[in-house]
Amino acid sequence: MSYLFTTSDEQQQMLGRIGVDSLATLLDQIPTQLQLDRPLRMPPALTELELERHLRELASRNVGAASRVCFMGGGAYDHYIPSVVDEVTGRGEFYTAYTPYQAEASQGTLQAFFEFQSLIAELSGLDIANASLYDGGSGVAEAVLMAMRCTGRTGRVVVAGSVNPEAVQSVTTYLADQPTEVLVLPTRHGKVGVAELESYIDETTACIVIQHPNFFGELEDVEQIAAVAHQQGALLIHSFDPISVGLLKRPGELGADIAVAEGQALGVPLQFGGPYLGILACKKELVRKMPGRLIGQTVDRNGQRCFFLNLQAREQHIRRAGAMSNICTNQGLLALRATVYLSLLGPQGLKEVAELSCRKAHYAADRLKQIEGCELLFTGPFFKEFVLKYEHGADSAIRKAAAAGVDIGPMLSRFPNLNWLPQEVRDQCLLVAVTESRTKDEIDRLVTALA
Amino acid sequence: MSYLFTTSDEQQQMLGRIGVDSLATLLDQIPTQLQLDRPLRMPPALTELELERHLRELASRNVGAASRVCFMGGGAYDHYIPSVVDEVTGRGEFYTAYTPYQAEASQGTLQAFFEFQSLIAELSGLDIANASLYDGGSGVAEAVLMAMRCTGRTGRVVVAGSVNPEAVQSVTTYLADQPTEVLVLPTRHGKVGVAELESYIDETTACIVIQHPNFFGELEDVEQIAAVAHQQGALLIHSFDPISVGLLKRPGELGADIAVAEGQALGVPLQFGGPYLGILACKKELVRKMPGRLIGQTVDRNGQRCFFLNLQAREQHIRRAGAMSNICTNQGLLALRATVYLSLLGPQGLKEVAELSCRKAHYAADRLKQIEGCELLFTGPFFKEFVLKYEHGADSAIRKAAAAGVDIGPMLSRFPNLNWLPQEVRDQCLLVAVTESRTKDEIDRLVTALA
Amino acid sequence: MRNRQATQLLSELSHAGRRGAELPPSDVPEWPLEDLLPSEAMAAAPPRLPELAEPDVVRHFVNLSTLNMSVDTHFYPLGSCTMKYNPKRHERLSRLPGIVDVHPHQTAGNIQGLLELLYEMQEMLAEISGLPAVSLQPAAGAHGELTALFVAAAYFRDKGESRTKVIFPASAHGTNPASAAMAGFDCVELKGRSDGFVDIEELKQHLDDKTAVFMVTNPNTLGLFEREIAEIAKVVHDVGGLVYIDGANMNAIMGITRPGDFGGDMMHYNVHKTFTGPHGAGGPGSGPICVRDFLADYLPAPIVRQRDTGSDEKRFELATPSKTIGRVRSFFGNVGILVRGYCYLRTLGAAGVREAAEQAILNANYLKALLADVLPSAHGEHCLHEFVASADGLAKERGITAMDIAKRLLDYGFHPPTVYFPLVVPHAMMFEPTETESKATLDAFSDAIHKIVTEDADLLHTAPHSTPVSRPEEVNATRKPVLTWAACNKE
Amino acid sequence: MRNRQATQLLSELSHAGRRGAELPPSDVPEWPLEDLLPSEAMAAAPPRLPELAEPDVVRHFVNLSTLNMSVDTHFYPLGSCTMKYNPKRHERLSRLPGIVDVHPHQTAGNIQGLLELLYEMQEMLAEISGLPAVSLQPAAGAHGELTALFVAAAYFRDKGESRTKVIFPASAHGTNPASAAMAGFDCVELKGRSDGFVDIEELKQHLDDKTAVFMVTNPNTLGLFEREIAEIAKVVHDVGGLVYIDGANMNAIMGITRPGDFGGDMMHYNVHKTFTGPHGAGGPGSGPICVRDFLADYLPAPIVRQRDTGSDEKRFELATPSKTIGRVRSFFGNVGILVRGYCYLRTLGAAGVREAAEQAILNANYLKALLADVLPSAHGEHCLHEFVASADGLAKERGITAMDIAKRLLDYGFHPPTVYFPLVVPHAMMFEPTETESKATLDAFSDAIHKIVTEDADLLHTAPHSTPVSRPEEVNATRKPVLTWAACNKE
Ligand SMILES: Cc1ncc(COP(=O)(O)O)c(C=O)c1O
Ligand SMILES: Cc1ncc(COP(=O)(O)O)c(C=O)c1O
Repeated sequence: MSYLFTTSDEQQQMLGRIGVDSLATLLDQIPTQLQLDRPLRMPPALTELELERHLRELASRNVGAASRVCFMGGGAYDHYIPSVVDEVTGRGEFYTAYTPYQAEASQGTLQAFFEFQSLIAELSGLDIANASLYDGGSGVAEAVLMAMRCTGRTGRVVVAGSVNPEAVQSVTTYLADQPTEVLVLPTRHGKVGVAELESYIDETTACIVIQHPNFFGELEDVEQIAAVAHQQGALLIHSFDPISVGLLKRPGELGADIAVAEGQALGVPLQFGGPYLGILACKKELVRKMPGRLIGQTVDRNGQRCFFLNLQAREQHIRRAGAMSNICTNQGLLALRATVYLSLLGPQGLKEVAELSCRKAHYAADRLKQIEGCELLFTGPFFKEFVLKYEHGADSAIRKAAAAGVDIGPMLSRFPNLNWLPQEVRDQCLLVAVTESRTKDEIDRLVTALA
Repeated sequence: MSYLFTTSDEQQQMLGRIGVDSLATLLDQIPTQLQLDRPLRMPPALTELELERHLRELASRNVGAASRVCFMGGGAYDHYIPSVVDEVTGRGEFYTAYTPYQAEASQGTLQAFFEFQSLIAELSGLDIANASLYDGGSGVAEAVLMAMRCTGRTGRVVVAGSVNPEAVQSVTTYLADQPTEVLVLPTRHGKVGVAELESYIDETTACIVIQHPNFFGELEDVEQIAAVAHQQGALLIHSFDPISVGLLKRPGELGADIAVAEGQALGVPLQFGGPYLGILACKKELVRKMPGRLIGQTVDRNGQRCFFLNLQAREQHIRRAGAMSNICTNQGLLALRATVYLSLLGPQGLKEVAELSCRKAHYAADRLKQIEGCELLFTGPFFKEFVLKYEHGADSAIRKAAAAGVDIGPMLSRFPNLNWLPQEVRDQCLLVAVTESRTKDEIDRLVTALA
Repeated sequence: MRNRQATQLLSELSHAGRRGAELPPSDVPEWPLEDLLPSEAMAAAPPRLPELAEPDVVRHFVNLSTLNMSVDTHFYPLGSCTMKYNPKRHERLSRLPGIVDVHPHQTAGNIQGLLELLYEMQEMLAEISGLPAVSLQPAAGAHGELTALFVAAAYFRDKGESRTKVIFPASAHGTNPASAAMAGFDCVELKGRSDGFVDIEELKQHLDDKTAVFMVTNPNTLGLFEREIAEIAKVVHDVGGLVYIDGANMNAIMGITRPGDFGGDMMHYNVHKTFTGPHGAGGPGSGPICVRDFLADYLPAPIVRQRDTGSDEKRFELATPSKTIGRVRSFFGNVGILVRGYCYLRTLGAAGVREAAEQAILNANYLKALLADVLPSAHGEHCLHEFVASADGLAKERGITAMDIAKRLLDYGFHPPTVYFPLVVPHAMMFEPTETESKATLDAFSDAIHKIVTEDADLLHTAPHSTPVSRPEEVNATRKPVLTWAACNKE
Repeated sequence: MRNRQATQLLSELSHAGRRGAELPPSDVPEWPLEDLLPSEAMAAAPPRLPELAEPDVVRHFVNLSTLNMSVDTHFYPLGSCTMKYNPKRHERLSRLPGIVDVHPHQTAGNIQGLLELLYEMQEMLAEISGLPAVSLQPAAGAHGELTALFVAAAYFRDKGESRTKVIFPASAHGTNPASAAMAGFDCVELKGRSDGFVDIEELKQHLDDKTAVFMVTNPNTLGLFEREIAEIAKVVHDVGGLVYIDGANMNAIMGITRPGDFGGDMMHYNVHKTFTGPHGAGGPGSGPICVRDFLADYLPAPIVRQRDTGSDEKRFELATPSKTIGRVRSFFGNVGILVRGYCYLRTLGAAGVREAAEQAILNANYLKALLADVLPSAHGEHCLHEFVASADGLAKERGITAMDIAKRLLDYGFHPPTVYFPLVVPHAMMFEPTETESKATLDAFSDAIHKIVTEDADLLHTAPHSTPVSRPEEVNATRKPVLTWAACNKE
């Protein structure tokens, strides 16, 4: 490969300085019997020109949002990404740097992440946010572990069935080897029944996990749920859509102790599911139990304001087995994207994105439910996404829409742990999400396709 | 537009500081009767999201090289552009700066253009190159004016008919109001007949302009032509393909006094004809007659090597009517692209690009001429491009190829000043160019389409 | 923390045998090259380009870039150059496939989207100028001037008139006389009035039947509107001459007043200034011209025309004006820059275009007011989009020059204004803040200037102190220019 | 020349009413919002985000970026992090439409190209590791460790074995114990031998039927290959335990030796290190795991499988392993980084992969040799891809610490190595030059270190002197952490 090239005269000089005859001597460190005695079996090397041709060919066999109309939801959304986000985060000084261990060589990164923490704290209505987790799903699992640390309770964790099922699966997997019971509460009417919930919470319950707006797009009674949690000394973990707070009350205002979110909507491209951005914010008093990185403000030798990695004692490289999480490499560049996105949008922009998404989603729902054979599975208030029930089957709806260049979904049958919904319902149902990027014409096109 | 926004409270504060009541007072500087009394008639303003949708729609109605197979030539070529070129020239510090008047704030630009001059001098085999002209076509015209200044001759300029006809047209237009005769020498056999040429050159002739490899892809007898020019004290202006010198002798080696080139092949995208890159290089003794910008090396106050705008006395902002050219804004960013491109390619890379283009062009020509009804118009040696004669008509060839996703051309009938070729020949003929980006499969596809 | 190793010259970083790009092996029959090309045409070896690996190349240029000031990084009030913010959406959109990858000889039927865009651009430029016929071909402002002068010459030639003179004020940009000379005209320079405006009486003295064109920049180089422009145009027209408006300062008047309405017959735009084509460290630009109807037939070819399809369907084609001057370059024009200009105009819309001009005027006047106590402007109480202040007082009192202030500004993190231009103002400093700068930035800039003028004179004479280099030696270097690596090595 | 205004905090740059993005008006019926959403759910006002115009935002972040060192700008020999050059082609190609804009719930039939890429990536990772079953899901190395430990736990649970212990050497990366604890295991740390290798006798004392996994980084943190790894694996296997290879250092051995061949049962890759995913100022990464056949059924879902079509046509699908542990995150994985890793592997091919490792080893040994006189390494005559030197001698003789040298390197334009890790070496300095650095850069770096060690100690104690800030105060700031703007304002 061209950018590896060291010339053979350079190699000879280097070997000479090292004092060995050949590279083989250096490789002797690896016992010969353990060395691979054949070349790797890999496809042939490609030059840049060939690689580009190859990738373009692969890409041409995928259906992407840019060339189609995307009404897909279920945790990832086709919100518009202003060009500035790409331009700024595409700077080598950001994307080819690493964890800002050397503060003097990393003030750009450090300040940007400090700004990220500030923006996310504001968005969540809570005091403090870390500088990113892997994604929304693992973020929920981390939040649950954090709640267990904070409360000292390991008996039970209650998760609403209306939480993103992939996040629920992450919680289940993370806790599989713990004594803790993970209780998933079916939400057959589209959202948590507060009275039913109450009966599952006791003094061994570490936390209640809800999502609002939830996986089905519906709004939860967060304040009442918070009261239920707090009555028993449990924490409320609220998974939220960071766009929704342009219009809706923020987790902190609603009583959440820990807020988590998938930050993809904040300027991160869809890219088949990752890298996305795990967001976690909490009340001040929980900060030392938080997973992840925290940037702090301080002053330097000359009294100048600057930033550094604070509270590292919570992290694995210092605390090791006692760390608040094993996370090391995080999602820094995505946190930067969100920072740029939010500073472009400002309060008014965020409000408009939220409002447009909400209005257009309601228009779409209204039109769709007038179609023979189409109805909304749930009837409560929703934000930008809803469950469409199509009597000819969800896959038929997806196929019909696709034929008109429109993508909808996912089908609920994609999620094995939604099994508390009857199979025939799952087979008929799918999510439809509408963002500010969609036009009335596109919505009408979807309606026509399904009518 | 969002990025213009100054808030009304700011505006009020500013007006207060200026000491006027309203903006209208400032506009009073423009006589009222001259002010437009209606809004401009323009299409409605678009937000970024809408603009992107609109541009994507427009773009979708164009046929671009990225999604097709491009064998088009005639002065612009689909050579491969390594990703590094975009990445580096996409840095705001380069593309949002301007002419480096303040050397201290522009060492990046200045050094890069000094490197450009050095690379182009080397490519051309001449001593000195300027830091860009508008494009190859106007570059030929500038070179002719320069030759007239250098020789003090205004009688005649002889241009080979095998020079790019759009460049020839530029020369004619530039000299339309000068007493100088522009003599275009038909090249019916595909290249300059040296003996015939000789008969047109006299002691009033400022220069001979040739292109090698020429517009038809053919090689010229440059050394002999140089001898003819020099014998009469005229200068030889050699328009060359900067890729070709990976394989072919350089203008300076062949006897050219001034070399010009369209630099598009050096890492500049096709973008429907511009911005491209005008290249001009010359012998040392002609430097003070050169048009365009020149960066020089010097030392600063502390003895440190640095770069600055040298020999500005040739330029319009100092010499005004006596300047060597009116050029002010040039093609800096494209010169930077060429600099990055050439430093990536190095001698070996350039050689390989030239060699691959040449080999593939010959394979294509060989296959095409075996097709019934296809022949090459000229039979001399060529580099990467040739004139295909298709007995069913050039437009039919283009249509057939297009139906197979392949683009060829231009047709010779596109160029009104190739009228020294019989009309029926022009109607049947078109250019086919082959670069390193093309594969044997793609060539075979073209052959199948025309067979 | 600067990486000085990476910014050595490429030739110094070169190491024989390293390479930054690999090409695929040939997939066509390996015929001997000697069979393809005559041996006498072939080079013994390729040019001696530097040899670097890809990471060397990236680090070199990325580090070089950090030695620049630019709009993206710094306030850049370079007068006459309109260094406004370059919206990032333009960069994204001008790189869309179907725009960036279209071959210039692609047939019209295959590029209807692009032709529609260019046609609409023609229409918008015509509307903003008040001049109906447009050529998008010129590559920059100066190129537009030249093209328009060729058009004028062709027009007079066609009319059988022999007009040899081009007249312009002394404050004209250097490109005006240079273009006139290049187009074969004789140049006549007017002194102008002491208040910076054209002196009609002086102009009249030069007007006669040899007068081809009067070129005037409006608003002028002092940022002032020629209030008598209609009158001026009339006297030129009276002798059968044409009025050329240098539109470099259109940022001050777009949507407010139009060259076609105040007497201009021809004009150019600087798309890279007024309509935010990024300046690219010196270019590229784009310099479309607009002319009156009676000059339309002389425009260079091609222009975009909408074909009458007799239906709703829009069809566009490339057309050659009947008496065309020919061409001033190859291919259509600097399309990449035109696309950016198009995006800008579509983003602003009619109201936005006017607002941008108004805001530019407001910003210039605000900065003028902020600086008035230390850097007074000789001309005009108010200005349009820019103003020329003078450091003459400081020079006399404290021995501080415009250059000193300019250089010291670099230390404060600001790009200097244009200095010593126009020549009519002693110690001129020409400030053009543009509409995209915030009040906060203008305030900070003013604070810096106020601090600077109180600083120790020696500190200023030796400024800048925080830049990669300081005050290059120019005299010897001009006498013995070193313009290439090869030349350095010979030293 | 630094622009300090632009790098104030966003909250300080904010001005009420400014905005950086406008949204289109609604084109759907304007139903009252109150009819759509319950009033008690609605916020009184949107969050108080800062208010800036687009140019403010650009200038802020562009200027911030210039305060960073990075691979694109500086040599960055941060040990254990493999800061190699990130090829620019990867950035271009990972942003292709059809890759960057694919929705994660898109149906398999619509993404055959992407699935083919991911399938081939699984195959290449399996081949390089010698372990046949792959999950691309984990988001980073630590996440891969955790995932593999869940897999191990599920496997033992399935076998009905109760194994509670995870064992690792003291030199293990912090993520190893942290992952083990997070997965619910008890941690046992081995002291290891004085030469830095695992002490098999010590290991054996801890091995029993409670042993689930032995985690070992190979090559280890000192850049040395555990020569007895096969033996070690055997004793672990003998008690029924599994061997986990921390693959963070695969850059040293890829193509030369394989974890699956030297006894590993599970491993993770750090695609962002070994296969040049750019490090993104802290992330994202990608941490795929490879496991032996008998563990394949426990991998998280989904994995990509090639379906047997009975013809030449290739079809790929997403599949759920039969005894899957479930998921460790939402969606498929960090696909954007996997695409870059794929591009890297396809660029190198089999020979290139091995060459890259060899070149990394050569560079590390060369730098080790260059520095040996001033910064000797305690362990091993030679090293693999990195080495740990000690500034202990300098500390004792001249009072210069590893930190002093690290900070002073910044002034010379170099990013420092990792310092004070691993803890087993006093005043440790861990250098990993990687294969993408040239001899010239290593020479220049060595020159700088040789100069530094002769410099005045006070100059070093107060270094760096050319960076935007120098030596932040940490003690008070940790006691009273200020982690948001809101908190600064409260101070
Ligand atoms: C007043 C004026 N006229 C003409 C020009 C020339 O324009 P360009 O640099 O685009 O050739 C300029 C720009 O420098 C200018 O300021
Ligand atoms: C040896 C070792 N193991 C594990 C890790 C953790 O990997 P990541 O940062 O990708 O989570 C690292 C990286 O920091 C490492 O160096």
